[in-house]
Amino acid sequence: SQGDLVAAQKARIAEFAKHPKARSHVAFVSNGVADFWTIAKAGAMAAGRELGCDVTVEFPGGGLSDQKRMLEDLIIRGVDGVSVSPIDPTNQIEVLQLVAEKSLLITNDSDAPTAPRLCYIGMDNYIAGRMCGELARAGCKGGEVAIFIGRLEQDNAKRRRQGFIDGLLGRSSDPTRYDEPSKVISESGYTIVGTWTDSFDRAKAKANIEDVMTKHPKLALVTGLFEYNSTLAVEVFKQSGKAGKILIAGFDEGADVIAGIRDGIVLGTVVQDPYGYGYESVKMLNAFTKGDFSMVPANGMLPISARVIKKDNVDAFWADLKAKLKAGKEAASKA
Amino acid sequence: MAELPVREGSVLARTVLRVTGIGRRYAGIPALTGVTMDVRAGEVLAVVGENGAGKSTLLKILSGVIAPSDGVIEQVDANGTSVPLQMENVREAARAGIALVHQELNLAENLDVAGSIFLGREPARFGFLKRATMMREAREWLHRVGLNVDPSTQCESLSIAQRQLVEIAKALSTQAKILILDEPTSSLSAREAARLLAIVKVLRASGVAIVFVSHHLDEVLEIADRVLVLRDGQQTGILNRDACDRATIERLMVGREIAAPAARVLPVDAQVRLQVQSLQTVHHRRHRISFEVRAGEIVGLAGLVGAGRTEVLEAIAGVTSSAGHASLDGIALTGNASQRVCEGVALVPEDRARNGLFLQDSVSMNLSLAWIGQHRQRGLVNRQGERAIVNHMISRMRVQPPAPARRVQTLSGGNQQKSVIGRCLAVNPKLLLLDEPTRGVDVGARAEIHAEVRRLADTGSAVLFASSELEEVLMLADRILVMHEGRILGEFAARDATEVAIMHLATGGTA
Amino acid sequence: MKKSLGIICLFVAICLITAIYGDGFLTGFNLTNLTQRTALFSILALGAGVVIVAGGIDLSIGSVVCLAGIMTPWLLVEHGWSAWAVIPLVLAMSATIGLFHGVLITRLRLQPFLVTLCGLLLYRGIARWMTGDQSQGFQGEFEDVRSIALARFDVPFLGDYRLPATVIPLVILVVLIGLFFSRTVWGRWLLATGRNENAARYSGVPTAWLTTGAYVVCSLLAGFGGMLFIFDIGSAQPSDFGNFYELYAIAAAVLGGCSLRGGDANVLGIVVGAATLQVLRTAIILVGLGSQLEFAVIGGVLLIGIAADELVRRYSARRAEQTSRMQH
Amino acid sequence: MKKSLGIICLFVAICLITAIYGDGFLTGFNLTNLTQRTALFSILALGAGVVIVAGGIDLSIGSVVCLAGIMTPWLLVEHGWSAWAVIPLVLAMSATIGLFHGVLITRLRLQPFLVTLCGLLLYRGIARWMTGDQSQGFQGEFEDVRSIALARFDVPFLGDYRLPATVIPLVILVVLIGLFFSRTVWGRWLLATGRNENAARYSGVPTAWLTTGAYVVCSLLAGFGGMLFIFDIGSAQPSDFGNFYELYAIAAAVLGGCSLRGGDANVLGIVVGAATLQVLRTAIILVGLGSQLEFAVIGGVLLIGIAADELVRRYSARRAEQTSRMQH
Ligand SMILES: Nc1ncnc2c1ncn2[C@@H]1O[C@H](COP(=O)(O)OP(=O)(O)OP(=O)(O)O)[C@@H](O)[C@H]1O
Ligand SMILES: Nc1ncnc2c1ncn2[C@@H]1O[C@H](COP(=O)(O)OP(=O)(O)OP(=O)(O)O)[C@@H](O)[C@H]1O
Ligand SMILES: [Mg+2]
Ligand SMILES: [Mg+2]
Repeated sequence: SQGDLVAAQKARIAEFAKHPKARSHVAFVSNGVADFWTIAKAGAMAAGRELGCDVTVEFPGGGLSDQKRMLEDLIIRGVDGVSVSPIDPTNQIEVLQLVAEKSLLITNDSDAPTAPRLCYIGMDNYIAGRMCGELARAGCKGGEVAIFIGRLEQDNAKRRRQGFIDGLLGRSSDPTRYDEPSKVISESGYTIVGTWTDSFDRAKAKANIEDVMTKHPKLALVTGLFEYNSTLAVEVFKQSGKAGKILIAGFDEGADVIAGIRDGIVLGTVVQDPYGYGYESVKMLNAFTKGDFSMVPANGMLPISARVIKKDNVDAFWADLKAKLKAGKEAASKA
Repeated sequence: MAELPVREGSVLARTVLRVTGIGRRYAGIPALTGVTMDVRAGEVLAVVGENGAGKSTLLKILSGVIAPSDGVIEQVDANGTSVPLQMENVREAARAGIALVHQELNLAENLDVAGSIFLGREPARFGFLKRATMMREAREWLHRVGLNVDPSTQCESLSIAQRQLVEIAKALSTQAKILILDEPTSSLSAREAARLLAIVKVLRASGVAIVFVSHHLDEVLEIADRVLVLRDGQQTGILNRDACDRATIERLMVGREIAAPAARVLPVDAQVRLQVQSLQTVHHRRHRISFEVRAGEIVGLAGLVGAGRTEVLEAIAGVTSSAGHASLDGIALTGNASQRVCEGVALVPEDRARNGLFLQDSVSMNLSLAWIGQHRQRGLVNRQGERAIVNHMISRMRVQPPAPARRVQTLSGGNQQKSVIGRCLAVNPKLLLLDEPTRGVDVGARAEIHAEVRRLADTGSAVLFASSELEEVLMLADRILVMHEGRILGEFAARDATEVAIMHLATGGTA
Repeated sequence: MKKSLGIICLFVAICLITAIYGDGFLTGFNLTNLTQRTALFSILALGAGVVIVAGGIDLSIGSVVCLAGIMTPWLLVEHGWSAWAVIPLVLAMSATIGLFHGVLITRLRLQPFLVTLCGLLLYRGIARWMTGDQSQGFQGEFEDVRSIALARFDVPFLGDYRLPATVIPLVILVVLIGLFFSRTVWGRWLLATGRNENAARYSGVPTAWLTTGAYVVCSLLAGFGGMLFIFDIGSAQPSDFGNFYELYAIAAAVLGGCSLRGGDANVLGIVVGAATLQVLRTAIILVGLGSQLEFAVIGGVLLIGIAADELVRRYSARRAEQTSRMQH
Repeated sequence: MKKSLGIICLFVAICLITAIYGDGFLTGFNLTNLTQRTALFSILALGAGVVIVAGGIDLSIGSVVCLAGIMTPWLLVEHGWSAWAVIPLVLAMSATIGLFHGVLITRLRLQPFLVTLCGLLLYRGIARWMTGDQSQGFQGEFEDVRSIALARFDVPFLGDYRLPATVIPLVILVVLIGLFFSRTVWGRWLLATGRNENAARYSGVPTAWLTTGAYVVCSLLAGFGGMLFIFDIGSAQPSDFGNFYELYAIAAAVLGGCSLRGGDANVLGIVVGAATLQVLRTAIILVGLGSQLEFAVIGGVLLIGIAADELVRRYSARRAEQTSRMQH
């Protein structure tokens, strides 16, 4: 069972303490294909290079079934540890148990508390969403608001959206609250006219924004909760002469969003630290193979918090990110 | 000898194409060997032989559709100098002035008639079509072959005979120096066929060299200047006109005599098997047709192209929709084709390539398709029985080569036709419908097919067939119905019928 | 014209319904957007149409869109090449892809479905590998080049409707391809090849060349379309850019009256088909149905549309038959 | 057998290369996984194959997989229905979908490509709408029902290879469909219908019924496969579950020797085709090429495989010609 698997993994780590692995091989598995993950990959590669361990990074492009297949195949390759961002944590227990049985399991980006994972590395998407919502609340004093997001199935997307809504409307913090995407919410001066998804088709995402502008000509603010949603909002508003008239609360660090913050057409953006996810994952798994369990906090969660980027800190943030990416790329090419 | 110009009528018959030792093998098996002949301007060279003798193969080689395995083809110009032809494809042949009318129809049905005639050679300036010119010229060629349709009609809506005429017009319009016709008359009725022969004569007089294949020896005797006879892929002789007579040709062709059919005695008052009342077909809704066929009776439908015979047969078989009433043995024929097949109706369709054959499949599959349904054992194929019936039908129909595993596509046209008829005969239908049953079938095989049909009728089945050849109608039918524009204009008992009387009715004259 | 009556009716019906039940359908802004999207998808659909007319199918359109679209900013931004080099290069690459398909299909006689299915996987794979799965964009630069797709022209008397620049290549293509099929010898040859390849070959039509040409045109238009798409959107992710676009393109062509049997060309129908799909997608938002319903509504409406078209056609055929009978 | 020689060679070659250059290919665990994935995809591919044999095509397979797969946990978990009700219901729904396709295609004579393309959009749309785009899963319960797909049997003498339970329905299906085509009258008639529908109809084959039946079987197997997939994976998202599976299924069938022109059946070839695709996907990870390359490698290898197959076939035909000529 659950506890047994955790105990068994810990026993294996204790075993490693006696016979540390000379060169370990760890894997990092994302929940999809995105720039976010290429930054995480850079972090993982950089850590691998620093610590002298082999790193395999896999991006499942085909959803749950693809992620399952990749995890199984990584087990076959005999990796020593896996850090995974589970797409559907409540329903993926079996394959996560399998990984825990044959290897060492930690999660990143989205947690699977019911799975036998040794640690979770990441932040709470509800909190990050709230940060974005509060950013919007501060910059826009009421009016019609539209939410754009790639898809709503995955757990982190739902939490992020709910966090945004609660933060914007100034509600109490309650991650279990859930507003139906199809409902119009009118509260405390804001009207959330709806949530639109695009299944990662950017042409569709752009069309969504344009069509919502047609349907709701009085939009005051939009938020794009996936990276490209914010980028496209900047794009569309520039093209239609609405830049600065409709405000944007961004998420993630798209180049256009950063430029938009400098130009003052984007209120700000909430950035996570994917580089940190990759870096810390590899570092922790590598430590496990040396028998070192000390990196894991008592509650089993290694927080890597999100930050709000506004006009004042945008330049410093950007420079730092560029440098990290470059280092990660070099690490990958030398690996 | 070939070097010497031969006088023939008013035109100097000069050799234009010399063929030496031509042969062709398919997967190692020879279909044609060692044909040596010459093709002369202003002369009709008829090629005759049984089904599968290699006629189409020879013609396809001459026109560049397939390459010969051995031998050379040389083109001879006016000075008598000969150039070997490297004919890899049709365009090379066309450049050498050779045009072919295929035995099987080959039209792109989405084009209009004019487009089909000029396909590949459209009048154009800088690649842009000169539509008016094309229409005008097409109209002329259609007029010449006696096809009375508008050149902007889609080929899709033409009947088989009309399509055949379009193909002929197409070949004529190339104004080829060498015109090769593979069974051009097989799907034409007597009138169109006569018209075609007249055109051939005119062309010959103007110095065109013509190679002509037909299973109708009358036609051959009428127009051929020389006759090349093939048997089993070998050349058995080239006869000059004066040496030509039916018996000699048949002997060279078949190597045996063709038996004359035995006279049939009809039971006097057999019961009515097929009863057709007020049948209305899709394209001839104005007229209602009623007739009946008795047990053991063979009824022939005569008429010109487009008279509506095919429609009547298809309506009875249930493959096209119709109004009215038809019954077999007093039980109404309703439902679709497959239900009617269960009730004992079988149809040999007119267009065998489209509606009859599974070209990529084996002879065995083609022959047994209906039989396995009739003799299924709890849904399973009776495989032993299947093998037996296939072998039986192959020998009964004399399918050549007698190989059940052969793909039907690789059979000669006549043998393909025998496979379709074999499929229908194998199930011993209560009512056999045949549409142009012996199209492209050689003289001997035709007699055999007729014999088989008679044998079926003798067991009490009813037979209804349509044919554009009056000769065949007169030969096979016990009773003849003459159709004209969707109506039955008259009826003859076989012994009272004459070609003249039938033609009179078929062209719309009153009885 | 008569052939595309069904799709035109469907199109008008959808527009009417959206105008009545939705918000802002008739605003200049919306019509401008719709024109732009229709133009972009029509360019792909025209390519798909040409291949369908030739009796083939091209499943790689979406992936060629992806590869060409991704390569453009990748070369411009990451590698700093000049637009004068990049645009011809990307187009040449797209045409080469088509040539490759054509040669495999006509010379090796492989099945088009299989060849272009491999292409679907291959070109997207190349795009992902080339960029390391990193999304590519113009990062706010190259406004001049992007104006090929983003420029808008004011039209007198049409209020705030502004004609998107992409309409220019679309109109040129429609006229050229329309003339090609109706007026040129090669167009006729392609029609004949599509319906009955043997018949065309026996008539001396260079069928292999024409078929290859059709695949070249299709891939070239897909590449050109991909470039316009990325100019329009600004950035794209190789793993999902252009996914399923081949299905939209083929659906538009087939809706517009190009039967998959080959040999039926209807250039205007293709454009109306593409427009129908775009209006449908917009209608879902303007009427306020929610994105989850998008697929269901498009699928359902198309199905009802084509079924109704067929029923009407049958009914009118029967009517015509009856009237002609009465006249006799 | 001879027809599938090419694909068998390709399969063996890929296995060999992966075993040599990859890690752990020959472990029991990996072979067990491969067997499971092959079985799941083969079930879809067999359905696709039956429709292809009948001369049609079914693009809705992936969406039926999605709808059936999503409905199963949705009814079991969200609505608390009993498995005894859910499984028959989902299968019946799948069969009804096939019936619907078949009727539209044979009675209304709509194009299969178009009908099933609408289906592709429609069923996924319904699944998304039904669940409100929420992913559906068993949440760790229903172990007993899921064991239909998850059970493993020990096999003597094969070390830690454990036979997945999904092999049982696969073997049953292969035997049934194989016998259907080779031994039953309807199988023969379906082949004939695929080859030349007109000729089949003229000789009294009930073509409309048979074609409809083929679509029913295809959708039924897609629904059954979808159920097994979700039992295997545990949960799925309506927006991407089963995406592109129709292409994998069709590709497996075509690779296995079923020509899209219809009339060629090769049941074992289909399974080998599906296995080839699965081994290829695994090979990419075992050899350590990186998931970006997955598409490029699959596309490239397939293309080279089918082209080589064709070239070898031609070469051997020429050789046969030459030897027989020498004998004469
Ligand atoms: N593609 C092929 N493969 C194998 N054998 C073939 C092929 N084409 C023709 N044959 C064989 O070549 C021989 C000659 O056929 P051909 O078509 O020339 O006969 P034909 O004289 O035209 O007969 P018909 O009067 O029936 O048209 C036949 O035995 C036929 O089976
Ligand atoms: N699909 C069709 N569309 C339009 N007209 C048709 C179609 N099929 C047949 N017809 C017309 O119906 C008439 C009867 O054709 P049918 O084929 O039954 O005649 P037929 O006596 O068998 O002559 P044929 O020797 O040409 O087969 C012809 O005038 C023909 O042009
Ligand atoms: Mg012949
Ligand atoms: Mg007829």
